[in-house]
Amino acid sequence: MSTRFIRRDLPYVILAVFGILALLSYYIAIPAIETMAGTSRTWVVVVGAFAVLLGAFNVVRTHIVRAYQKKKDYWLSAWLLFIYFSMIVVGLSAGTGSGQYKWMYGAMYTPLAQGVVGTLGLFLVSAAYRAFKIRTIESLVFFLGFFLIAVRQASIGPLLWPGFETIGNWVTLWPSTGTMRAVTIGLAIGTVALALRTLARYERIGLEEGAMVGGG
Amino acid sequence: MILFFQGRITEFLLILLFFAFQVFFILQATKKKEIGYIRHISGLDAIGEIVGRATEMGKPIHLSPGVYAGFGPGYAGPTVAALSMFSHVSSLAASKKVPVLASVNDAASYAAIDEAVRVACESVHSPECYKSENIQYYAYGEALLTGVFGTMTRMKPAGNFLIGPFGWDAVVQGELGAYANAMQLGGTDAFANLSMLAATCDFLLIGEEMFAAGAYVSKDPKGAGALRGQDLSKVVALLFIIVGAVLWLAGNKLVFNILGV
Amino acid sequence: MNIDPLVVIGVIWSLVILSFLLYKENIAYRFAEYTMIGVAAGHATVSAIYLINGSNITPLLRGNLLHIVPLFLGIMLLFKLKGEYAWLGRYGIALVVGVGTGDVVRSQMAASFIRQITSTLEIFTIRTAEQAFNVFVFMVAMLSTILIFIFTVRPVGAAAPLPKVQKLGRLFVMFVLGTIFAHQIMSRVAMLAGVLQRLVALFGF
Amino acid sequence: MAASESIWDKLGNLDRRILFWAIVLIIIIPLIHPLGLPVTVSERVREAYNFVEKAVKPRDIALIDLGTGLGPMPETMPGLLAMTRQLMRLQARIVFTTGYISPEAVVVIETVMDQTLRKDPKFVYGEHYVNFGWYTGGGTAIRRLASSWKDVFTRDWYGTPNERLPIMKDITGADSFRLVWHVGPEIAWITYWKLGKNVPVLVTYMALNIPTYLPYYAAGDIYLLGGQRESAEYEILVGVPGPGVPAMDYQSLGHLFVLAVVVLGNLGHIRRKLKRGTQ
Repeated sequence: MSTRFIRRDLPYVILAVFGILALLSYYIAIPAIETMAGTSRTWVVVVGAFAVLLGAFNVVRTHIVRAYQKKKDYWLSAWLLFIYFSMIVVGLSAGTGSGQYKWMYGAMYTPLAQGVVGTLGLFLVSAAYRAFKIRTIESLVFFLGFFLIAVRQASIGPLLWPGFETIGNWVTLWPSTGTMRAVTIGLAIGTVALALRTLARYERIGLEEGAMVGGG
Repeated sequence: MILFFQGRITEFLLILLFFAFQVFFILQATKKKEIGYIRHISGLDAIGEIVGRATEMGKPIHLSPGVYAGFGPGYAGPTVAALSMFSHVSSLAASKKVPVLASVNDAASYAAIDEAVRVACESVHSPECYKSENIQYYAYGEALLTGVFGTMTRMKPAGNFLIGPFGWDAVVQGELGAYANAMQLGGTDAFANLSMLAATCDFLLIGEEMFAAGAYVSKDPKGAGALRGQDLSKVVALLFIIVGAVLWLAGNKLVFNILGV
Repeated sequence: MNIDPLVVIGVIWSLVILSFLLYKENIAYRFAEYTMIGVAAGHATVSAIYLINGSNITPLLRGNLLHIVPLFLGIMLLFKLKGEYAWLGRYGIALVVGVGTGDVVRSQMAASFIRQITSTLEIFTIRTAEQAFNVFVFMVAMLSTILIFIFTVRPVGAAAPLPKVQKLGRLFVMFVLGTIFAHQIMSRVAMLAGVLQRLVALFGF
Repeated sequence: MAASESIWDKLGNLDRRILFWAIVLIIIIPLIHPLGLPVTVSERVREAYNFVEKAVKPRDIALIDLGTGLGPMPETMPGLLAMTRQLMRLQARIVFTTGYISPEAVVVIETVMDQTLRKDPKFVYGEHYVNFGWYTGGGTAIRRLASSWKDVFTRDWYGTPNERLPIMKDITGADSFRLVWHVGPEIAWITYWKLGKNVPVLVTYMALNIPTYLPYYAAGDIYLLGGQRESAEYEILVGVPGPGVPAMDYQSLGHLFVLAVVVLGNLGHIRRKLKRGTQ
C-alpha cells in the first residue's frame, strides 16, 4: 500500500463503507447489515468523545502558550486553565453528580449561559432596526410579512381588530406552508444529492490532500 | 418482498434514481468537458468577493457552522454542506494568504473543519492561513457565542461565513458580524434561523442553494453535471406532485399509494 | 430575607454578559468569557472521559474486542494536535462523517421528501370554493418556490418565463422570512425577560 | 427645515445601545407592575388540549422529552407545567427524558418534578413517574428508543436499574406509550415515533419554530403549542395559574416596540425618498 492510498484514499473508503452501511440498514432487511450499522453508530459516539478531548486539548494548548508568552490578557488565560483543571479534578475525583461539581457548574456555566441567551432579545431589536429598510420590492414584501405576524403575535393586535388573528393564521397556514414545503423538498433533494456525492467522492469535504478534486 | 422493509421500497428506489441522475450527468459532463448553463447564484458568487475584500484589507475571514453543527441525522445535511463550503472557501483563502478563523461547538464538526482548513492551507503551502488556535472548539452553544463575541470584537474579520445548521445563535452571530463590519454570507436549512440570517447578512443562500455550493463554486464540468442531476430530481418531485394532484382530484390515489410502498 | 448566594452570583454573571451590549466590550466581560470557555471545556472533557470509560474501555476490558476499533480511531484523532501526524486523524473523521452522511439520506427522504409530497396531495380533498382558493394559493407559492431551485435550465423557448417565476418564488420566500422574523420576537423577548426577571426578583418585587 | 431633517436622520441612525436600554425598560416595567392585558385561547391550543383529555386514560404512559437546554424555558415552561398537571389529573404515568446536546436539561426536568409531581404524595417515583435523564445520539437514539427502550436506558438518571422500577414492567418501546410530548426541535420523534410507530406526538417549542413545525401540523402529524403565548393559553385551559399568563404583558409591549423600531429605522430613508419625489 502506498502512502498515497493510506493518506488519501483509505479515509474515503472508510467514509463510503460506513456511510453506505448506515444508509442500507434502513432499507434492506438483512440482520447482519443492521447489526453492523448499529455497531458503527456506537463507534461514532466514542470517536466523538475523543474529538471532544481533541478540541479541549487544543483550547488548553492555546491558552498555555498565551499564558507562557505573557501575551495581552495572559492572566485571563491562566484563569481559564485554572478553571478547566479544577473542573477536571473535581469531576474525576468527586464525580459529576457531586455537590461541589454541581456548584461549580451552577455558579459559573448556568448563569453565564442564561446571560448569553438573554442577549438574543437585544440582538433581535438591533437586527429589526437595521434589516427592514424598505428599498426594493423584495424588502417591501419582507416587511409586509413581518408586519402581519408581529401585529398578530402581540395579543393587543387581535383585540384591536380580530381580523389580524384570521389573516395571520391564514398566511402562516397556506402561502407560508406552501413556500416552506417547496424549500423543504428542495433541501431534501439537495441534501440527498450532496450526501450521495460525498459517499461517491464527487464532493470535496476537506479530507483530501495535495491536488484538489475540484477547482476552487 | 422480504429483503426490503415494508413501506420503504419507493424511497429506496428514489434514492437509487437520484444517485443515477447524479452519476449519469457527472460522467456525461466530464466526457464532453463543457460546462452547461448555470443560473447565477448571487450568494455563491459573493464568496470570491468576500475573500477578495479580506485580502485587500489584510484581515482574516471567519467560518461558523452554527450551534447545531453535528453529524446526527437531523443536522448532518447542513453540516456536510458547511464542510464542503468551508473546504472551498479556505482553499480560496489559502491561495490569497488570508488567515482563516472558525468557531465550532460540536467536537466532530470541529475536527472535520480543522482538517478541511489545514488541508486547504497546506496544499498551497500557505502556513499563515491555518493556525490551530484559530480553529476553536467551544463545547457548548453558549460558550461558542461568548467566544464569537470576543473573536468578532478583537479580530474584526473582514468576511463571515455563516453556513450550516444554525439555531437560536443565528441572530447573535449575524449581528456580531455586522457590528464588526464583516461582509457576510449566510445560509441554513431551518427557515426560522434563515430569517435572522436574511436580516443580518449581506448575501443569502436560500434552501438548496447552500447544497449546490461545492458543485457551483468549482466551475468544472463535474459540478455542472451534479447540478443538472439535482435539477432532474426536482422535476421528478414536480411530476409526483402534479400528476398526483390531478389523479387525486379525479378520485385516484395511485401516486399517494406508490409513495407509501 | 434569605438570599441564595447562587442567585446573586447568577444575576451578577448575567449582567456582566449583558454589559457587553448595554455598555461596551470590557474587562469584566472578558473575564466572564474566559470563565465560560474554561468551564465548558472542562465539563466536556469530564463527560467525554466518563463516556469513553463507560461505553468503550469497560466493555473492552470485559473482553468485547470489537471496541478496540473506535478506541484506536479515537486515539489517532488526537494526533491532530501534532502537525506532521495530523493526517492520522482523518480515519476517525471519515467514520463520523460517513455514518452521519448515510443516516441523513434516509431521514431526509422519509420526512422531507416523501412525507412532504404525500401531505401536499392530501390537501387536494377540496369541498368548498374557499378550500379551492386556499389550495390554489398554496400551489402557486409552492411551485414558484420549487422553480427557484432549477439551476441549469437556460430560459429560452418554453422555459422563457422561468426567471419571472423564480422572481415570484423569491418574493414568496422573502414574505415568509418576514413572517418568521416576526414569529421570533416572542422567543427572544422571552429569553431576555428570563434574565431580567431574576434581576427583578432579587430586588424583591 | 435643516434641523428637522437631521432629527429624522438621527432617528434612522440611532446608537444601538439606546434601543437596548429601551427594550430592557419595556420588559422590566410590567415585571414590577403587572398590567393584566387580556389573553384569548386559539384553536390550535384547544385542539391539543382536547386531544389529551380524550386520549389519555388512567395508567396510560406519557413520555415527556426535552430537546432543549435552559434557554427556551421562559417560553416553554408554562406549557410544560400545565401539561404535567393535566396528565396528573388524568392519572397518567409520566416518563421524562432529554436528548439535548448537554445534560443541562435534566435541571429542567428536576424543576418540573419539584413543582408538580413531588408535591403530590399520590404520585410515587418509579411507579407513577420516572426520570431517565440524558441520552446522547439525538435522532439515532430516538429511533433505538422506539424499538427497544432498554437499548438506550438500562437505569434511570439516579442509577436505579430498570428491574427495580415498577413502571418499567410496562415499557418496552414506542408501543408502550400513549403519547409523546416533545419540547424541542427534534423531528426524529415525528419520523420514528409518529410515522414509524404511530404514537401521537405533541410538540411545544419556541414561537419561532411554529413555521418549521406547521407543515407537520397541517399534515396532521403533530399537535402543536408554539411559544409563550400558546403556552399561556394552555395554562388557562388547564386552569392552574402559572408563570405564563402574566408574561403576556411584556410580550405585547415588546412586539409593539419592535414594530416601532422598524418604523424608526425607515423614517429617515422614507422621508428622503418622499422629498426626492416632490422635487
